Amino acid sequence: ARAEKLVFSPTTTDISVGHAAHSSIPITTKCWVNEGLDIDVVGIQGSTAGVQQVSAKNVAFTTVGAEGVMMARAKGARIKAVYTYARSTIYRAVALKSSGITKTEDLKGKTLGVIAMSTGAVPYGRQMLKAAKIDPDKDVQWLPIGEGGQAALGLKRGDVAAWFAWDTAVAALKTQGLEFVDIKPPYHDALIGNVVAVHEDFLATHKQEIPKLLRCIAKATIFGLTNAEKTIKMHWQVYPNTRPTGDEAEAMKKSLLVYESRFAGYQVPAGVKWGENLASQWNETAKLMKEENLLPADFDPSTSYTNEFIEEANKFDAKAVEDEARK
Amino acid sequence: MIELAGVSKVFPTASGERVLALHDANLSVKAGEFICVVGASGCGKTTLLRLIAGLESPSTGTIKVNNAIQTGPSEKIGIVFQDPTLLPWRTVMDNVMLPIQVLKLDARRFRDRAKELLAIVGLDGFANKYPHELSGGMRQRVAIARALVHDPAMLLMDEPFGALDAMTRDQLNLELLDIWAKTRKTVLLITHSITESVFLADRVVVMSPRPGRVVEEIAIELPRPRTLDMINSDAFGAYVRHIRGRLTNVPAAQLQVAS
Amino acid sequence: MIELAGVSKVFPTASGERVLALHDANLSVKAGEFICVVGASGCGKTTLLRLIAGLESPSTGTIKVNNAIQTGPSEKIGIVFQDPTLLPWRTVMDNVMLPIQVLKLDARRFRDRAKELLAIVGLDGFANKYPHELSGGMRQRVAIARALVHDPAMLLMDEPFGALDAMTRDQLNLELLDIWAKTRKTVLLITHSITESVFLADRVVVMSPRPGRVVEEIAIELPRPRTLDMINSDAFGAYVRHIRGRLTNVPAAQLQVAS
Amino acid sequence: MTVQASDAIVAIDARQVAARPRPWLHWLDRSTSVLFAIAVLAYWEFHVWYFEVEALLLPPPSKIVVALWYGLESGLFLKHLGITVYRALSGFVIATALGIALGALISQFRFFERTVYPWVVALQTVPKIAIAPLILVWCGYGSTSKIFTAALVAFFPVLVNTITGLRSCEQSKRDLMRSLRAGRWLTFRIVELPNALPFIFAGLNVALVFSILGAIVGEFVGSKDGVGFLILDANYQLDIPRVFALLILLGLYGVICHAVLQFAQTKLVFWNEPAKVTNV
Amino acid sequence: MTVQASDAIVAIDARQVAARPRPWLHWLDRSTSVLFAIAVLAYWEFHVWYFEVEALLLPPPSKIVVALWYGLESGLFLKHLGITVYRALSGFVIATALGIALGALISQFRFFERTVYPWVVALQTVPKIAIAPLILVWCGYGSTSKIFTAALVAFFPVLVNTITGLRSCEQSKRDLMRSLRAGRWLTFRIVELPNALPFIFAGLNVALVFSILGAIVGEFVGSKDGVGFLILDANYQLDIPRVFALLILLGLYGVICHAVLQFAQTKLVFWNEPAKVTNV
Ligand SMILES: Nc1ncnc2c1ncn2[C@@H]1O[C@H](COP(=O)(O)OP(=O)(O)OP(=O)(O)O)[C@@H](O)[C@H]1O
Ligand SMILES: Nc1ncnc2c1ncn2[C@@H]1O[C@H](COP(=O)(O)OP(=O)(O)OP(=O)(O)O)[C@@H](O)[C@H]1O
Ligand SMILES: [Mg+2]
Ligand SMILES: [Mg+2]
Repeated sequence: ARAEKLVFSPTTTDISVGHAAHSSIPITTKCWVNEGLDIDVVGIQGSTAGVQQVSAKNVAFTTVGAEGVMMARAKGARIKAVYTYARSTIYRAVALKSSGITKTEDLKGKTLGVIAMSTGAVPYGRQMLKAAKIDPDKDVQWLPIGEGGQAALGLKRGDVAAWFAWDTAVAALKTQGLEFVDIKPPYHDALIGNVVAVHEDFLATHKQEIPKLLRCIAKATIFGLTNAEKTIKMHWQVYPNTRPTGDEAEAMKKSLLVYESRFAGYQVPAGVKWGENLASQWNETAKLMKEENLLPADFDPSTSYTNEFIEEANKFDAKAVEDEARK
Repeated sequence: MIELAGVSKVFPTASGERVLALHDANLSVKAGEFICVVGASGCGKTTLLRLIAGLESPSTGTIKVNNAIQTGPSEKIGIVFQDPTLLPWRTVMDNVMLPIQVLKLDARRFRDRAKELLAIVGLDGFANKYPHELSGGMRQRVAIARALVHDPAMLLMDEPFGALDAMTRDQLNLELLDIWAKTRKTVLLITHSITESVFLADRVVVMSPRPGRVVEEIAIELPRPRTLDMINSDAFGAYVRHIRGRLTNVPAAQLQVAS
Repeated sequence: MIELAGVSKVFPTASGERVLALHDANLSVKAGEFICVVGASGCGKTTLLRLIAGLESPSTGTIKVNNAIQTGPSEKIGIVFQDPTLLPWRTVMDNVMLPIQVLKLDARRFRDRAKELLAIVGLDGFANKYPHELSGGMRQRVAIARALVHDPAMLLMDEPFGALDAMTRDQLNLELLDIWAKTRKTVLLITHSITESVFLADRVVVMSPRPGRVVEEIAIELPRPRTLDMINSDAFGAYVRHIRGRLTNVPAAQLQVAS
Repeated sequence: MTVQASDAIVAIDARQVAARPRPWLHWLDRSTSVLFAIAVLAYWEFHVWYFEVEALLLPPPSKIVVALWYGLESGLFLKHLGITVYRALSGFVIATALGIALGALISQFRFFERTVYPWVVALQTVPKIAIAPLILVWCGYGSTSKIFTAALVAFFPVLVNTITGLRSCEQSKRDLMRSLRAGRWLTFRIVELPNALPFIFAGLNVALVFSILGAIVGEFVGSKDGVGFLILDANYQLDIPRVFALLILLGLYGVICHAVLQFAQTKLVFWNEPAKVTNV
Repeated sequence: MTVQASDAIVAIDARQVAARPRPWLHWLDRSTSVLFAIAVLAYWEFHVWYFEVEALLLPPPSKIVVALWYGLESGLFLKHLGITVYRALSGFVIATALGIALGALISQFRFFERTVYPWVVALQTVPKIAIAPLILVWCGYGSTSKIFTAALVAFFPVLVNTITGLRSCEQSKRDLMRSLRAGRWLTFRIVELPNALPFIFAGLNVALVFSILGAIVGEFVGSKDGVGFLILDANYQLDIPRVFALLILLGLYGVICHAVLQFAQTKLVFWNEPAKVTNV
């Protein structure tokens, strides 16, 4: 019998090198095929759309921010995280090096740029300001300036003093030669990043398939962390459009910036298994969300995830993967 | 065949007044009769014709066609409108064949008839031309052929020969009488030519200017078949003078409006 | 005033043939002359008028108006088209005032003139009506008033009285002669009524059927001012018979096409 | 106008003559739309309930109504709707003016048709969302950029319909103007433009609806107010009933605008005699 | 048809008579659009260079041409363009069929006008990007959802123009059909539809351009191929010249489609005599 076709949707239509661990690497290494899975990777714009697709059972797996999973559950969606792949939050606050801004306190009284008002970057930023005793409603101005070229211009022209965005968006500007200082709140690393989420029904019916998929992601993450250049070239192969223009060296340099923006957050701390959901991170993030009224006060984050497949997903020889990556 | 009793027609207008186009019209037409209607411009002739055709409903009074109250148009009536009203995207032939198509008759059989009719109205070479390639009079002749093609039992014609020169007009008058003699259609024809009305009709209906009323019906008792030289006869002249007299005697009333 | 020398007009048609609407037309009209054109339907009268008006350019030959080669329309010409061509979104008054507006003349002064003209054509009550509220003949009369309102030196009229009853027609004939006598316009009038042409014209131009050619010009030497009872005179009758003869004698040729 | 009708004639009242025979049937006809709407909503509610559709995908009307009520009651919806409507209508007005003006130029001057028209068509084929960020950069982050997008989207239907309408003028009317040596401008104003009105209105109908889309696209790209922002925000919070409540608000706005325009059309294009309804 | 023309008459050739006096002027006229395009591009290049516009904001044509060349040479552009064009044209065809069909129903039956039309208008006012995720849910993430979006966007101009066109039929033509007791369908087919063609073509012109926008919006929301995907991708990589190259490709496609449709229109609506160009 042929394997059931399962759709895996990263919630971005731009499947960059940063997403190689759940796209190009397991595809090229035939990991999923060897596990007997038939996986189709399709990007979908926005985490809400991803959650909706999972709810509609059009998509088996989606990658979303953990806060997306919690908000969806709060609205009654039966969706659960099974694997944490980005160990810390993807949100970033950056200012141009030339601006002289170095810490949160410097932002008081300034106009702050965000990609859009309706992104996770806004609650992240508001909490950060509050922690520094700045009133996010009174002491600063918010301005949605988008990403890419217009964000770069907004920063360069001084329309905004800092920019609240996510890692790959920041990396994209770095490839254009902008130099940033990161402004991080002290609890930055305590916040959870992105997870792989599935429908509860799917969870019940695909106990065999889920760990196989996750295992490949784990292996691919090690692969990617081991050999950046090989990863990037593999990714270009699968997604030729992601190869930046310019000669080989320049393209590689640009891609490396994007690669690093994500892969840096994929490394697991000692003692933590690949993909393991850490209660502390979930709770910390939930706390932040509750303070921003994005989650009801009585929400229990522990229902949002399960570690039941982590054991299975980690059953592989990490050394062999590293060797393959170095070849 | 046609029975009008106390028929009036009021039109609302953009300026808010209501125009009384036809007032208390009474008329009775027998099957096979040839009626001509004459009257001043704007006296309600077209309105009368449209009422009989069932295209307009009377404001008061009743209209009976074939002993039944008129409720709408009938395909047994062939109409020549005052405007030719051709479809610009159809060739002359296709315009003439329109009734055949609508009434779902045998197109092949009627195509020959259409050709014949086009020849009768002097348009044999023009079957494949489009309306905008024709002169005004030619368009009117296409409309005449169209009204005849499905051989309707009744013909309502609104100044069908108005845009034709005297020669063509005489010729078509004779053709029409010929068709009528052969098929005994009931014909109601509006014309501005008193001569034409006397030449063609069994009975000439004279209408008064606004508001339109039937002021007299004159039975024309000239022998049939009629020939062009009858026009110079005394009897013919007497009819013409009588009708002209009736038309000029009626005082041209002001526009009648019901505010 | 008007000089046509060897003028032909060829129309291309959708079916690919080219129709010769006018062939080698020669005509010369003096200033202040009243010319009537008669001819079979489709013989090229409208084409002739449009060429003189400068709305169409000749395929061969030259047209001179006021001793200058005709290159386009002139505002000194008033035209009554075969179709009334009224603007449906304008009231009768605004339609009549159109030339005044276009020629940027003093609207207030000409409004009275427009009212007068409307009265002359028997439409005094209708200044505020819209074209679709008028009968066919009424629309045509609006077009006549419009052609006269700016007092053009030349009038080109294409069957202006075609949709009018005999009485109104006679009356408007007299009015037109009256206006002409007072202002000595050059008039070229196409008509299907031979009687009308003799009654009105200094000279009647007879055209042959397709391809249209000027076959004869008949000077009408009846005294002026003309009166309606002249129609019954022998001289008048002789003219009418002569013209009728010219029209019928010309063999109605088949359509002339240049493939 | 002189009224000389006899009493008998005055008595004839066209309105009386054309009396409706069965008033309840007339009432039923008028309320068809409402009844139909109720039927649609009832089925929707039933469908969601019966097939257990996830509220995340398609919320039942009942929930949408609640969300709508809260949004309206707090004044939030109306405030943002006002902003968006202002942007959309501004864009619509600009699009109308520009569309008619450029349509006139293109239909009148071969030069414009040859040079400007292809660029306009090409520009229109460019996805607005793709250039929305650029518009933001050019026009700033305020309302201007949203008005610009709205105008850009609404402009094309007006333009195309204007051109087609102006060109569809009958030759006989043009000849009338030519015979008076009317210049291009007079011919345009007196004959071609009124003649094109039915076409232009069709274009305006489309433009009116599309202007709101344009404004919302603009708000999606970078805004902190307007219905577009509210939708994005509710969507981010997975408050799908609220998203639908906002969409319904937009739909209502569209229907009202459409009705107003239809009314204006019947008043302005009065000579385009309406079809006489015969046997519906 | 009998040809009985004399030799003299045959010699008159309308085409010869209407000969163009100055052929170089004619050539100049034909090439105006190309010359104008070159002028625009030249100024653009100069402007970017002179005012040192950020390449991020507006790349110079020279760079765009290079990006276009690379994209075309690698076959990448054409492959994705083909996919998008397939989606857009499919959507356009569906929109045309549906727009004309529904337009016919709405203009013919009071019932549809009362019930369906308001919903259609309301649906149109709903931003497509807002419901694109739902479309994705209904139609899947393949081409179907993009075709659906394209059809949805393109549908409305066709609908509105069809309705207006069908309603603009002169009463005299309707009377002619009524006098023959022609049913609704025959009247529609024989008189109203041909009469509405100029309107419908205006709608199609708008729809053709908008169908591509719809397809791209669909691709923006979730896709792994098509021009929309490429644009997003290039945008993300800040490869703005490539974005512009793709936009220009779309613009070219739009202009070509438009020209084809214009040509079809002149062939189909031949009786709408074109304005005689007098003194341009
Ligand atoms: N739709 C309408 N709305 C308003 N008034 C109208 C309408 N149709 C006709 N009328 C008026 O009704 C009267 C009679 O019109 P009708 O067309 O019947 O005249 P007619 O005898 O045919 O004239 P003609 O010989 O000039 O064609 C006229 O005064 C006209 O203004
Ligand atoms: N635009 C055109 N295209 C093709 N043929 C045309 C065109 N206009 C006129 N014709 C042809 O030219 C001939 C003369 O037409 P014209 O309109 O001048 O006739 P007319 O003498 O005015 O006839 P009528 O008395 O019927 O109005 C006709 O055979 C007609 O078919
Ligand atoms: Mg009449
Ligand atoms: Mg003529």
